[in-house]
Amino acid sequence: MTTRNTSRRNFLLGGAAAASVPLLNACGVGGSTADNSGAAANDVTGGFDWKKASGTKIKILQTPHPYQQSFQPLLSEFTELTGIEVQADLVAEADYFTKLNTELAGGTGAHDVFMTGAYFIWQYGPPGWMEDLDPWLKNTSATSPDYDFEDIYEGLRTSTRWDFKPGSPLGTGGQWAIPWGFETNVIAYNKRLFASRGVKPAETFDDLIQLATDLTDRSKNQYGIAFRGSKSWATIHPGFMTQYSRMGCKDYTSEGGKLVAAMNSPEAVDFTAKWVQLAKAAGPTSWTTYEYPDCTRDLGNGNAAMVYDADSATYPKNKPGASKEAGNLAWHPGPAGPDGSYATNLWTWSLAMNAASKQKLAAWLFIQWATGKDAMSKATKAAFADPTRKSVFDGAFKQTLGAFPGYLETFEKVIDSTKIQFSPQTKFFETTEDWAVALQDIYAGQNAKSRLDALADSNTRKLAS
Amino acid sequence: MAREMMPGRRRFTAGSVGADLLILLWFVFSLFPIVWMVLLALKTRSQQTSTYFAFSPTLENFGTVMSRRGEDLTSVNFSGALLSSVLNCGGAVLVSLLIGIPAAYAAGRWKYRGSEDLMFQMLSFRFAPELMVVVPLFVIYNQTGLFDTTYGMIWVLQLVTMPLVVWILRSYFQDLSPELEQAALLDGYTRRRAFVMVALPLVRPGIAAAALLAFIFAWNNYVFPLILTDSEATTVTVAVTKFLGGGGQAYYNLTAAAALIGALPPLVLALTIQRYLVRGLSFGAVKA
Amino acid sequence: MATLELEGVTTRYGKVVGVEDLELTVGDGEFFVVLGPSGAGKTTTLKSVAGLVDMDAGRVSIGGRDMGGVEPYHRNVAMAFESYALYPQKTVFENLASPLRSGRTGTYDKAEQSKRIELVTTTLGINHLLKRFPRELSNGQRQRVALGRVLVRPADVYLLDEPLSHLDAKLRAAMRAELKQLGEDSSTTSLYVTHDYQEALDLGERIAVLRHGRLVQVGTPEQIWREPADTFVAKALGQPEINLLDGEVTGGRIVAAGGAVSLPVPSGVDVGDRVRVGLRPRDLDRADADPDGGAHRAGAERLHLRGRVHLAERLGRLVELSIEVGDTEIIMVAGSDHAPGEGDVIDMAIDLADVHLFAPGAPGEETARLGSGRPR
Amino acid sequence: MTTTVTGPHREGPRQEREAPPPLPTVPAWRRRLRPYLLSVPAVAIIIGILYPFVLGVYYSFLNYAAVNPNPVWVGLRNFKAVLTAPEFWHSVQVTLVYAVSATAIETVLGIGIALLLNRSSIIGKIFEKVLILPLMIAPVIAAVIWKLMFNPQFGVLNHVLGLGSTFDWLSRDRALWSTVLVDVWIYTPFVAILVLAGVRSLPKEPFEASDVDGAGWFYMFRRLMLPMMWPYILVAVIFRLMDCLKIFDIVYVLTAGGPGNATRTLQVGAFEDSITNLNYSRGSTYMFLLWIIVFAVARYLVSVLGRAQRRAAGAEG
Repeated sequence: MTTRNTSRRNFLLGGAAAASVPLLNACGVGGSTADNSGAAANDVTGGFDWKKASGTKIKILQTPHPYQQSFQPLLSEFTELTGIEVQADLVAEADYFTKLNTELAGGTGAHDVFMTGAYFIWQYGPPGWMEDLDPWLKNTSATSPDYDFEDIYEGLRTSTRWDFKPGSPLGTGGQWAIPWGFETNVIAYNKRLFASRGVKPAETFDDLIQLATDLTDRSKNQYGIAFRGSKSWATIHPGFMTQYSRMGCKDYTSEGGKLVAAMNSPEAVDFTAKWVQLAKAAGPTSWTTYEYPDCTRDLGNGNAAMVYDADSATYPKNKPGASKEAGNLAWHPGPAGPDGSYATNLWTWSLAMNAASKQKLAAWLFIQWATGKDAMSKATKAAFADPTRKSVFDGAFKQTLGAFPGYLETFEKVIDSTKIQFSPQTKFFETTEDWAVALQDIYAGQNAKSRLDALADSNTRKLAS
Repeated sequence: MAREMMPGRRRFTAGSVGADLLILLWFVFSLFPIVWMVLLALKTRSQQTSTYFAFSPTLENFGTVMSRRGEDLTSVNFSGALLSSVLNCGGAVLVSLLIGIPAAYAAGRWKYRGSEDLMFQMLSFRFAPELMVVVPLFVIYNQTGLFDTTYGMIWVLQLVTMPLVVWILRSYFQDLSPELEQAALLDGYTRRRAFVMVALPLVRPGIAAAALLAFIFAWNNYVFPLILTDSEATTVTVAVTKFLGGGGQAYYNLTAAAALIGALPPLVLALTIQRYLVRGLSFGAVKA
Repeated sequence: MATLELEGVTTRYGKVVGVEDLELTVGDGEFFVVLGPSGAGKTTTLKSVAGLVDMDAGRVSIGGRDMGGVEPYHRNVAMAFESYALYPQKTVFENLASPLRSGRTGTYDKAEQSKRIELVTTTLGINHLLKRFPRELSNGQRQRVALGRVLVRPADVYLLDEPLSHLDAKLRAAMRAELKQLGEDSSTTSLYVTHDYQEALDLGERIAVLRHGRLVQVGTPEQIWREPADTFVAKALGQPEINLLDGEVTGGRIVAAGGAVSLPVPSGVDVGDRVRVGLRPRDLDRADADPDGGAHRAGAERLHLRGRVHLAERLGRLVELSIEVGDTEIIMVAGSDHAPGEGDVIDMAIDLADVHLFAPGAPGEETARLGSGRPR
Repeated sequence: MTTTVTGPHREGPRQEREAPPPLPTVPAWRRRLRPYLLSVPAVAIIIGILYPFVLGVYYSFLNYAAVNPNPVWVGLRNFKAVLTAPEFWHSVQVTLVYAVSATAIETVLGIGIALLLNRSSIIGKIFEKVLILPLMIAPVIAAVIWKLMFNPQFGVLNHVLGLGSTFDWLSRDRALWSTVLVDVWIYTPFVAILVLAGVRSLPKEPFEASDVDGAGWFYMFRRLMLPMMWPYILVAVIFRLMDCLKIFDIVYVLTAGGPGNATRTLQVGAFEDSITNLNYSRGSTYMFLLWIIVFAVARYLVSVLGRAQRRAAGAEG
C-alpha cells in the first residue's frame, strides 16, 4: 500500500518528461536506453559500509518459491543491517517471466532487484535492461571484503556471465546476475510405493519407460512419472533437456558463427518420440497443461510414482506435513545416457539489478547480502535447497539432508556434469516455447520426424533474422 | 407443449411436463458449475482433491483469501485486488457518465453532422480486438508512468464503459419526447435547467442501468488489467487466475473462494437491474 | 398583449418540408386559428414561433421585436402541446406551478401560485386532480392540465396545439365554449391549431388554412366559408365534403353531370372551356317537398337539379342523401322529416351565389377558385 | 444567461411607441454548435483511444520489439511474414471454427430456452431469474471454474460423468470443443434473454388466428415467429459472432492456446507475440488482420440487420 505514492509520483514525472519529447517518439515507439556503463558503480567511493544507502527503499520482484519463502523472514535483518527498507512483490511463476519482461521492457524501474534465471540474460541483457554487476563486484567501496565471490561455484558464476554473442560460450563478458540458488534436474520417487512393488529406480531410459508404464494404474488414479508438458519454454528445460543431453542430443550446432537447429537430428527425433511415448503411456492425463506445481502435487498426493524435475522443487514435498507422502520420497539421478552420461541441465535462480533502477547502491547491497554467506546459511535452515556457495552447501545445507534419502548422493553424482545445456541465444523463450508446442503436437499424434523438421527449420530461420 | 411457446393463448397439456424437464436439464447444466464452485470453496485443503460431495464445510477459505495469510500462501493480494477493482471500475464508470451523458443526449436529441459516425465509432470500440489498442497502450503507459495505476486503468476501461453508457443512454434519450424539454423551455427554463429538471430524472433508470452494467463489464474485464497492471492496480479477474499457479502449490479451495467473491458483485448488481438488462446488453437495440 | 408576425418562415426537417414561406400577421389579442390536415405544418408553425425548431429562413416577430436568435425561454410565449408534454415525475399541481416558478414569467410567491392554479383548474374542471400524477389521468384530463399550464401564466402569445382533440364530444363542446369565452375575455394573442373546421369556424377571429406547409388562405370564418380560395379549402370545410363536378363551358353556360347541371357563366369570371363546379351538401335545398327548408335568399337566382336518391343515411336529425344526378353522384343533407326514400326522384335547388367555381384539374388535384367574388 | 424580460403584466400601462428592450440572442452558429460542444469530451476520449489504435497499425509496418527499441520502417514485411506463416492461417481457422460453432450452438439453444421460458409455467418463472447468472460471472472466472472441473484427476466432471481419470477435456483434439463448451455455458443466456424479449414483444393476434386455422406449431414457428423474431436473433448473433472472433480470456485461461496450437485463436496468438515475446510489430500485424476480418463481418451483419429490421417493421406496421 505504501507504494501507491511512488506510482503517482512516477506518473507525474513521466507525464512531464513525455511532454518534452517529439510526439510519436514520446508516446508509443522507442524504448528507454538505460545507462549501462557502470558509472553508477564507480560513483561509490570511500570505505565499504552497509549503511551507505541507509534511509532508502527498494522494491524487489520475486516469484513465490522455496527460495523466496526462506528469505522472507530474514528481510527485517537486512533492514536492520543497512537501514534500507525492502518491499517484496510476488508474481506467480506461470506469469512471472511475462511480467518481468514487460516490466523491464517498460523501462520504468519500478523494481530494483529481481529474481531471474540464466536464459533470461540471453534475451534481455542485450537491450540493456540489466545492470552489469561486474563493476560493483570490483569496487571495494561497494562490496564488503567478506563477500568472497569466488566461494560461489564456478559453473554457476559463469552461467550468468555472457558477452551477448550468439553461439559464444558462457563465461565471458558482463556479470549480469549473482547466482542465489540452483537446481539439478533429477528423479524424485515414492520410496514407499517402490518398496511395496519391489522395484528400483531405472538406470537406462528404456528401463525408465518400462518402469513408469508398469507403475501406471489409471483405475487407481495412479501413474508412473510426471514431468512438465504445458505450452511453455519451461517444459523443455528440466527433465526433457536433461535426458535429451544425456542421450547425446544438442539443441543447436554452430556453423560458421550461425546457429543451426538440431532438434531434428536422428537421435533427437528418436529420443523425442520416446519421451512423448512415455508421457502418453505413463504420464499425467492432461500432460499438455502440466507445470511443475502439478507434477509435485501429484507426487505429494501419491498419484505420481516419479517426478523428473528440479531437485529443489520436489525437496519441499518431503518436509514433514508438507504433503500426504512427506517422508516417503527419495531421489535418484535418473537414467544415464548410452555412454554413461549424467549430463544434467542447470537452472540457477539468480538476483539481478534493473538497469533502470534509481537506487542502484541499495539494490546492490541487497543482492550482496542475499547472496552472502550469512543470509544464505540462515535461509538454508528453512527450505532453501541447493545454495550456490560451496561453504554454505558443505556447511549448513548438508546438515539438513539426513531425512532426504538419495538427495545428496544424487547431487554429487550429477553435479560435475551439470551445466546449462542450451546454446545461448537471444530468442531463447520464443524458440523454446515453439519446441514445447512441437512436443504437444507429437503427443497429439503428429509424426515426430516431420514435426521436428519443421521446428528446426523455423527456429533456424528465427535465429537468422 | 410446442404451441404454448408461441405468443397468445395458453394451454396446459401433458407436453408441459416435457418442456419443464427440458428446461430443468439446461438449468442443471447452467447451475452445476456454480454450485460446484461453492462446494469447493467450502472445503479444506485436504478435501479439495479427495472428495466430491461429502465433506465438512468451512467458511475459513473466504477469510484466508481476504487476509494476509492468503497472500503468504498464494502470493495473491486478493483484498488489494478487490479494492483496485472497485476504484478502477468505479472511476471508469464515473468518467463515462460525466462524458457520456452529454454525448448521448446530443446524439439522442439532435441529428447533426457526424453524430452517426461518432456513435458508430463508439460501437466499433465494443467490437474492436482489445489487443490492437492495448499493446501500444502498454508501450505508452510504460513511458508515461500510467502503467499499473488506477488512472491508467480508468482511461483504458473507457473502451468498455463508454460505448455502453453512450449507446444505452442514447436509446433512453431517444425514447424521451423532446416536447417535455420544450415545454420546460417555454415555462421559462434555460436548456441546462430543462435538462436537469426534466430529462435527467426521467432517464434515471437508464443511467442506473447503464452505470451498473458498465461497472459489471469493467469488473469482468481481463485483458486490460492483465497487460496494463502489475501489483498496484491489478484487479479481481487477474487475481483469481493467479490462484491457479499461486505459490507453486495448488490451493483449489482458495481459488474457488476467490472466484466466488470475485463473481459476487456483478451477480448482485445484475439482479438489481434485471429489468433493464436486455436493453443494456444489446446496447439499446432490443427494448424489452 | 402583442402582435405576431411571420415573414417568409421556412422550416425544414432535413429534406422534409415543415412549413414553406409562411406569411402571417396576427393582431394584438387576436384569436387566430390555423387549420389544416395532419402534416400540413401546423405544429411546425407553432414551434417556429416558440423558437423550438430552427427555421431555415424567415422572421418571426412578437410585439414588433424580431425573435431571430432569441431562445424560447426569452420569448414569453406559452404552448399547449398536442402530446400534452406533462412532466411525468411531477404532480398536476407541480406541472402547473412549473412556469410560475421559473422566474421568467413573472414573480409569484407561494400564495399567488396557488391562487392562479386554483383559478385556472377550476375553470378547466380539474381542480380535484392537483395531487395526481399525469399517468393517473385520462387523456382528456391530461389535455386540460396541458391547457392549464398555458393559461396559468401571462404570456405575449398563447400557442395551442389541438388542445381539444382528445376530449370526448360533450366535453369538447363545453371546453370550446369555455375557450371562446376566454379568447374574448383575454387580451392575449393566441395561435390555435386544429384540424377540425367546426372548431376553427367557431373559435377563430381569423383562420389560416395550411396545406403541405404552405399557406392556402387567410381570412375570417365567413370569408373562408364563403370564398374558399381553392378546392382544398372548400373540401376542408363542411361535412359532408363539398360536391365537385367537372363541367364544360359551352355557349356561355357551364354544363356538368352529363347535362343535368347547367348554369350561366357568371359575369366577370374568366373561364376557359372547362371548370369545376362546387356545391356544398348543406347549401342544397329540397325544391319540391321542403316548404321553408333552406333559408335561401329571397329573390336570388337559383340552380335547379333533379336526381334519384341512391342512398339515404340517417344522421340524427338530418339525413345524408346520395343522389344520382345525370352521370354523377351528389351528396346533400336534408331534414329528416319528410325525407325521401331510396329510389325516389327529387328536385333540388341552390342559390347561384352559393355555387363555387374552380379551375379544372385532374382527379385529386387541387385547383384555385375562379373569380374573386361570388359568381353572379 | 440572464434575462431582462419579465412578465408583461409587470409593466405599467402599455406604451405603444416606445421600443421594447432588446432580448438576449444566441447566434445561429452557436445553436448549431450545441450538440458538438456536448460531444467534445466524448470525441476527446475517442481520439485518445484511436491514437493507440493508429499507433498499433503503425507498429505493424515497423520491426518494433522490446528488444529492438529503435525500430525502422519495414513496409509490408510483417504482413508477408504473417500471411505466409502456416500458424497464422491455422489461427484463422481455429478462430472461425470457434466463432461459428459457438455462435451457432448458442443461437439454437438460446432460441430453444427462450421458447421454453415463454410458457407460463412456475418452473420457467423461477429459472428466468437465475438464467443470467453464468453471463454475469466474469468470463475468466468462469474459465477458472471450468478449468478446475475439467481436471482429469480431481475435477468433478470426469467423476460425475463416470469418465475415469484418463479422459482429458483439454487434449489437443478436444480442447477447442471444451472451450466452445465454456463459451456456450456463459453466453447462451445472452441469446436467450434477447430472444425472450423478442418473443414477448410479438403481437398475439397472428398466432391466435393461425391457431384457429389449425396451423401446426412448426408452421407457426417458421412462417410467423421466425420472420418477426429475425431482428432480435440477428442482434444476438452479431454480438456473439463479433465477440467470438476476438475471443481471448476464456481460451487464455483454459489452454493458453494449446495444446500445441490447437486453440491458438488470433487474439491469443497476438498476445503471445506482443506480450509474451514482446514482438510488438508482429503482434500488431496479427491484430490488424483480425480487425479487418471483424470489421468486414460487422459491416455485413449490420447491413443484414438493417434490412431485417425494416422488413420486420414493415410486416408489423
